[in-house]
Amino acid sequence: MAEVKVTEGLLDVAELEKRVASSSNGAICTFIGQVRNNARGREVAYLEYQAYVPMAEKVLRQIAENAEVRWGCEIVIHHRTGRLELGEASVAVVVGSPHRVAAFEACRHCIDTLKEQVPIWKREVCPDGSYWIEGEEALPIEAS
Amino acid sequence: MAEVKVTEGLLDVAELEKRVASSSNGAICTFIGQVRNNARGREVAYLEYQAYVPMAEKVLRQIAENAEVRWGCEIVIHHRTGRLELGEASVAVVVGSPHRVAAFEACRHCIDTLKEQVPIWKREVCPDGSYWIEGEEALPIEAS
Amino acid sequence: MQIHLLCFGHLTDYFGAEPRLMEMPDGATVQDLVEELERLEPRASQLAKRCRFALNEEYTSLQALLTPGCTVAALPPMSGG
Amino acid sequence: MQIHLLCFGHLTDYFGAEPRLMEMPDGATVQDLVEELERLEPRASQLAKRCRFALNEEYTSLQALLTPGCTVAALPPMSGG
Repeated sequence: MAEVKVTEGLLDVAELEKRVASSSNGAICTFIGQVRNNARGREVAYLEYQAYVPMAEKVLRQIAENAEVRWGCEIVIHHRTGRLELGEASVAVVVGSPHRVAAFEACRHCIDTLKEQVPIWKREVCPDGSYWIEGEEALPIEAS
Repeated sequence: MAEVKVTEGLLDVAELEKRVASSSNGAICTFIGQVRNNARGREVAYLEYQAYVPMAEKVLRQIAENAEVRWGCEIVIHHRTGRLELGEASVAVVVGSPHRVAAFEACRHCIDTLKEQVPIWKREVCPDGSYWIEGEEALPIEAS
Repeated sequence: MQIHLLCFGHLTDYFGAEPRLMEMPDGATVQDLVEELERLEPRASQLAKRCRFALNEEYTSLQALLTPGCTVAALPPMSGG
Repeated sequence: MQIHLLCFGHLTDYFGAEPRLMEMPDGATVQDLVEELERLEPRASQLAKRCRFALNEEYTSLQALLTPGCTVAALPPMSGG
């Protein structure tokens, strides 16, 4: 049932919410990550997301399907790649469930696990240069 | 900053999400409650929500403003009244924050507190009659 | 004095959904109003135990004094969301 | 045998973002490939400590055996979301 996708296209969150809005789901919990104008005290101009697409979709599917079974819910996760401007959504995790606690817990579990396990990387492009973000670290980009 | 409303009109969640999508908010957490086709083992035809509107808006505002200060976020809460068909959204709690944990916690706190403290009541109209829902109880409607 | 009473949820089956004018003696409290309502409608005898009350749109205690023209609302367990 | 190497994040600064063919001896493990990469590029000396590795799109251990035509990906700490 889970639907996952890594895509260059814009995310249409309202459309994703409709996919889990069956009439037996009383609760929908959505998490949207979007591009901030600053990070680690540095001004950000835009982001570039890089993904190992086939593996990212495989891991996303495992995360979503495990959570669907564990919390009894329906899950859609879309993540963007490529260049993202300020304010654009980079990720949407949408969970529909008969019960609200399950919806919150599954949604939070999915986004937390995604950040740790899904092979996607962010490059922050700032006025003073650009930086690969790896976990909590920002590595300035070196000319190769 | 908090925006709250008790309204007869349909909820446009995507529009509400835009209101907290400032470019310093990296995280948006949304909870949508929608009308289920069953409750307590009983088939549901539609719902009627009744609100003590001025007090409901006052209490909603207190809940949202307190959460904004506690979690450092921006909050919009809209709740519908009147007749709601299956699958329609009854409530939307939308939280924008620089940080995801704050967004999740504030959103969950608001919906939990709303259910306890905001003077709104649900009447379930079922094929076999209609029932006032009061907390966990369903009271069959008596002719007066 | 006259006060306004508002009822919600299943109480509207007994007292109606419209605001209702009640005549109460000077110095009466929310508690006195509740007892009056329980007298009027035996099926509402659990009123004080089941409900919270609001005075002029703020949660109040049963000991609060009524004032001329005030609005008291009887609020059964809520079910918004 | 030949295997395919994929690099991500800051490693693309050293090894490029395109898949790269590597010649490895029969019986080589992921660990052997990592050591070869660390030799090729001293700035990548922390590779084994910093990265996880995938073999044919599944997380793998350093002890896993390479097979002809397999794809190994070097995955620095991730930052999706």
